[in-house]
Amino acid sequence: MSAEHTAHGEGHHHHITPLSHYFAVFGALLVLTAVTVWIAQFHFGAANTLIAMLVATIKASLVALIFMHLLYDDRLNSLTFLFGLLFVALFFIFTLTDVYTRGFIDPVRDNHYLRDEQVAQLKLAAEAQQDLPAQYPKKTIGEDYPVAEDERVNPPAPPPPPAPPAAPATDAEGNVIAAPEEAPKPAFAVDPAKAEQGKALFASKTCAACHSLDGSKLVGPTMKGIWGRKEVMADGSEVIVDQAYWLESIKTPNAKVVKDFPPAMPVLPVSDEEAEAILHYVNSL
Amino acid sequence: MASGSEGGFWLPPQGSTAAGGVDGLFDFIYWLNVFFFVLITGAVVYFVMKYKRKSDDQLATSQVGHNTLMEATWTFVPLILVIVIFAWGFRTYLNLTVAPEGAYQVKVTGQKWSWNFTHPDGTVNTGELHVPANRPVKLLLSSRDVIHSFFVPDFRIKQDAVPGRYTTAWFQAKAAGEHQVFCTEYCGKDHSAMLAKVLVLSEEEFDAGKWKVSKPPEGMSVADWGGDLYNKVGCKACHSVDGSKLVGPSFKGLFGREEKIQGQDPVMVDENYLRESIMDPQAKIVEGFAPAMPSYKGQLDDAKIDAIIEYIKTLK
Amino acid sequence: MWLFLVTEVLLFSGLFVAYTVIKSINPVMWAEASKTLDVTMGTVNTLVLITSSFTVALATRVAQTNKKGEKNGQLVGLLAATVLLAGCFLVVKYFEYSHKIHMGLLPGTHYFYNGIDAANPHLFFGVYFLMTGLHGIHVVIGMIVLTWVMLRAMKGHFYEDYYTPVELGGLYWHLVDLIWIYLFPLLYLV
Amino acid sequence: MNATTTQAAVDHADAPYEVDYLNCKKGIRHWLITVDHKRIGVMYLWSVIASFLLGGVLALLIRAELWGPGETIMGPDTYNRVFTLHGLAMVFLFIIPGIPAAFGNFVLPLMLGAKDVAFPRLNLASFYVYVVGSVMALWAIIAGGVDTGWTFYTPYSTGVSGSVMMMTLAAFVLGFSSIFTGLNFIVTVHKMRAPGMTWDRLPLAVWAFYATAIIQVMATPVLGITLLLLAMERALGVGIFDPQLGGDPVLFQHFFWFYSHPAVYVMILPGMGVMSELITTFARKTIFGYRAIALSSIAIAVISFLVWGHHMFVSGQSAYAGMIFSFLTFLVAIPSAIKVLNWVATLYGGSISLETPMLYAIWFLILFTIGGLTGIFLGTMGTDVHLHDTYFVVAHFHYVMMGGTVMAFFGALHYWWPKMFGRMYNEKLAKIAAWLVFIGFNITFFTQFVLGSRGMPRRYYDYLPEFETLHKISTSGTWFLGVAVLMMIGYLFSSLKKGEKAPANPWGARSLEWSIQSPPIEHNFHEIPTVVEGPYEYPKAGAKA
Repeated sequence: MSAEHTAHGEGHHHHITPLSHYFAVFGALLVLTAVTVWIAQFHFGAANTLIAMLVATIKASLVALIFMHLLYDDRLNSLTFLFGLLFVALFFIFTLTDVYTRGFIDPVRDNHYLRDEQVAQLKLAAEAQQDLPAQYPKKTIGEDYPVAEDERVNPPAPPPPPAPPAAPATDAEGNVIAAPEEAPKPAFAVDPAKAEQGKALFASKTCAACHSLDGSKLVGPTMKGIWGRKEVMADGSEVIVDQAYWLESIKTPNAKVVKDFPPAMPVLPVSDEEAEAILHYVNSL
Repeated sequence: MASGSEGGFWLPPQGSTAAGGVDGLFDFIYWLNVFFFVLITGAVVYFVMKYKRKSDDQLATSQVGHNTLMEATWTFVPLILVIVIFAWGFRTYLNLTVAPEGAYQVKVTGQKWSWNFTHPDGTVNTGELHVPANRPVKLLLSSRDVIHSFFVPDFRIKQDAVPGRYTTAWFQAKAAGEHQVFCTEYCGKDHSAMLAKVLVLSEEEFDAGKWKVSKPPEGMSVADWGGDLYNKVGCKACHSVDGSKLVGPSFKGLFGREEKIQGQDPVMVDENYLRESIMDPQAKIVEGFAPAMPSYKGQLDDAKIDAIIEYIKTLK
Repeated sequence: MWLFLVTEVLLFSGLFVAYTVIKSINPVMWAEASKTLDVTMGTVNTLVLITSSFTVALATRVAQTNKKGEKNGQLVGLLAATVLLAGCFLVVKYFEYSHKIHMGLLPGTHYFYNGIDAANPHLFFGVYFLMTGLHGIHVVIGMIVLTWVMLRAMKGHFYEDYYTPVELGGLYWHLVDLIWIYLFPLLYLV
Repeated sequence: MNATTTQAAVDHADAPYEVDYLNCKKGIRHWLITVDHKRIGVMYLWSVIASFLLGGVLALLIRAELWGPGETIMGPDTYNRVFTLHGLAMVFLFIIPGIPAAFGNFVLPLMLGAKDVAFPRLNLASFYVYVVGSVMALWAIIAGGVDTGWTFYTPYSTGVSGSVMMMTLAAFVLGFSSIFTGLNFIVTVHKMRAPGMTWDRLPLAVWAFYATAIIQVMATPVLGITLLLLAMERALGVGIFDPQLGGDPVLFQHFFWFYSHPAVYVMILPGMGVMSELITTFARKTIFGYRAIALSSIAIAVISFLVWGHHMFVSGQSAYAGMIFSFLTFLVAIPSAIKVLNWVATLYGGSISLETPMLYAIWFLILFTIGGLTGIFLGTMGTDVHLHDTYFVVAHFHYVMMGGTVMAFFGALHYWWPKMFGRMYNEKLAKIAAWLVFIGFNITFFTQFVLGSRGMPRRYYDYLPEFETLHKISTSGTWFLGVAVLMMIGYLFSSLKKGEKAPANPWGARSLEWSIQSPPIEHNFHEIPTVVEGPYEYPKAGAKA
């Protein structure tokens, strides 16, 4: 980074801005910050963003013109800066034209499918399991969530909850270099209360669909005796199953895939506490 | 040059009503390009031949470097031509993508390396889209995993199936026939095998609904078709065929056996039990197994379930 | 130097576009999620950065009027003040981050806070952490550059005929402040 | 434009031969820490040619696999990795640094009459960042390769295993090298021009490098942020582009193409700059419409930022945005058309000698015209729906990139070879190679136009039997290209040792770099020349000397 700081091509310009200008600008900036924070409490709806942006632009131009001497430098500097801002504006304008006008011609093509699909899935999951783990929100989803019912197509038949993957396609993969070797962990202290919660989670999160508890090999490796076990990764490196590997495999399953198992594990909304509870349950068998 | 219904040198046959408009635009631009290409290359070859340097110190005969009239013409003429093409192109695009009201609607879902077609009455076909001829058909595209793209060259339509939202495409097939479907957005290992067929049926044949009952592909017995579905639809992940106990009970020797059910009296495995377990798996769960099986209602129609049951019967 | 500043502005423009698009797709979630941010800490950070911008501007001015050869305590003091203020900006940031990590307001799959019941609240925190994270990295780079300038100032390298490194360090720091001026209202107030 | 007076310059060049920049300081160490723009240019040249060969071999592998349907020489996974790496090697390692960094570094200061670029150390930093980037890319290739296509489209690129993370960081680093070069060139053109070298006396190649530098500086940071977000997506699962977590994959395409379309113009503009030099030198005629060409370079640089949406007509982008992008795409086509027509007009009344660089210039004219015209099919929304992501697009961008930039690259290679290394290459062999390139190129890629319009999709490992004959023709074309490139390596490298000494101005060109000895001395000019006339003042036949 420091290479181009030796730009001796810049030349000297001996314009010394009087001290009073600096203090005036500094004062103005403080006042404007106070104004922005104060205005934010009143709710003007969409105009809120506009006002905030306006004030921010005033502050920014103050800093740029006086503190950064744009006012006194030769015109080329401010030209470059404006040229840059022009391209930023282009990037904004065209991307937002696309995002805003997606649903104009055919309302189905708008971005809302996502929310309906997820709402449907959450509703389905809510019905399927009465004793909802804490992760699902308290209120029942359906009524007050604005699922627009206008002329859109009849809401799609909610697909079944994540079905176990179809015949897993085992394609050859190389993985990034394996995690560094960790010292083997001591035996796992099982806390019976957590194990109980883990049992319910093991079912509701459909871990059972791919991981057996009795040692038999399914779509995924078995959970029996997994704690502290040395697992061989697809690219030959070994990893000791510990807290970090356990969490990571749940959060980003495809990061380290065990040898001759397909990278078929989906990303599931599981929190750290829940993962730990399942760990206790698995170790309590 | 323009391809009628049998397809010319450049373009495949015109399967849909909108294809004609696209081909017209294609030919206009094509002949324009040929004209300009011949003009420019001809000029280059002619100048090179005419002004070839004979002797080493032969100098250029003219040093003219500027001719406002010529420069003006070759800036504005292409500009006007290009605006005409733009306008025509946008109009064709709108005809090609905005579906008329009351079109027959099919939900198309792309997933890693196969296309599923869900009809309004719930029938689901994989790899085959049955549509009526001479009726507008609107496709509601979405994807389960990555971006795929639904491309039917004969109808000149292509639309990405984006996961997480719907995109639409429409066509009106002119006559009964079969048209090839490609996936044109790179989606992994078998991107080139993610093919499907659009089977256009006559009005009567379509309404008769014989196509609804999916039938085994030609030359394949019902049981073999069941085996093929066993692999494709996902049973293989939890039910083995060699007797080993996976997430679910093994299919080997399952048919006709007595199974102990959790919390209910044991039951003899027959067609009804298998059909019920496929449609509503939580109803009867065999002892010692987790309630992990998802329901296949809406994914498998009766013909497919019969085929799978036939296949299970063969596993002694 | 201004060309380099433009590349930085364009770098952050990508994040601002991502902010706008994601906010427009799920506005309901955005309003609820932004309530969890602590406005007082944000305001303190803004004041800290503005004062540091002010001190570095004064430093540039002092360097301009500095006579050759004489060591200038004031210049070194101002630069030190700027670096110190940058440090305390990072400390405030550290508190905010640890508070969020503890509460589970994390991006993407790591999110486990359940106070917000709109869809995909983790997107807000994804954008929040990306913007403030990248800005934080630029604050650290700014600190390194300014400390390097300060060390040279201690050796009396800068006087009215040669003060370019101070000016460039100052420009870079003003840019970091500019970006925060836009970040603060967008994330905390709106 | 000749320095001071025409006659003096010629005598000056034949002055006693001084030690040139190549062997003034011997030893690898001097090469590795050099800040001489010429040495950095030469180092760039070797690495860029190496990447071109890597990309070329990968291309031959792809075409060999597509000889017949089904598996010919490799499985689907390897094929997907090979075509991705062909894309990445060619785009990031060869064509973006290609002409600007290799020839730009060498020639720009000479053309401006400067002793070196504005920031020599930044120039060396740019080369080393390029080396680090390519090493990271090679590491990614070895550690399992990437099979997402050079466009890294999400959510495929975030879900798939394989060393995508390493390749994203490699591209991120390479972006910096491109920014540093761009920064350097802009400041050099502004600040380091020789006295008397006003803006309308700049050689057109300098205009082109200047326009490229603007794009490099303005667009590459957005690539940086895109790759950063992709890396965060893979590492932390942030979810901005991942639909499972509520993100929008089309947003990634906006980010990616905002950089990548201007990057396509970063590839072609230097090629156009070289073209202006070649056409004028070998037609011994002043350029036709100097101002038009110079302004259209800048116009392309600016308008190239408005058109990226034409890559996404069928990707779920809204029809209104598509309409705007389609209209602006046609606006950007006009300056390119103006340039080609101006070059053709330059040929009128010239005294044209068809040496190898001129042959490549003619190929550029013909092939780039086809590339540009077929672009109209893809810019029009109606036809693009049918042609998008098919072999028609593959043929289009190969005609523009290979038919345009690579022909200009070969032309520049042969044109400045005597100046860079002081040796002449074997003219006859070079001509044969040039013809082989032309024939091989057209066989390979014209058939792909037909393949594409008949509906053959892109990036297909296996295809339907009806496309087989066309694929066979296309693959046979690549053999000509392979042979031609091998010949080129042969006679160019042998010319380094056995080539006869090159005079200062073998082609009789008028721009400043030909007024000094070849290869030039380390600090280029003894004293900075004052410039009195434009760069293309050739005498008219019959006019008083």
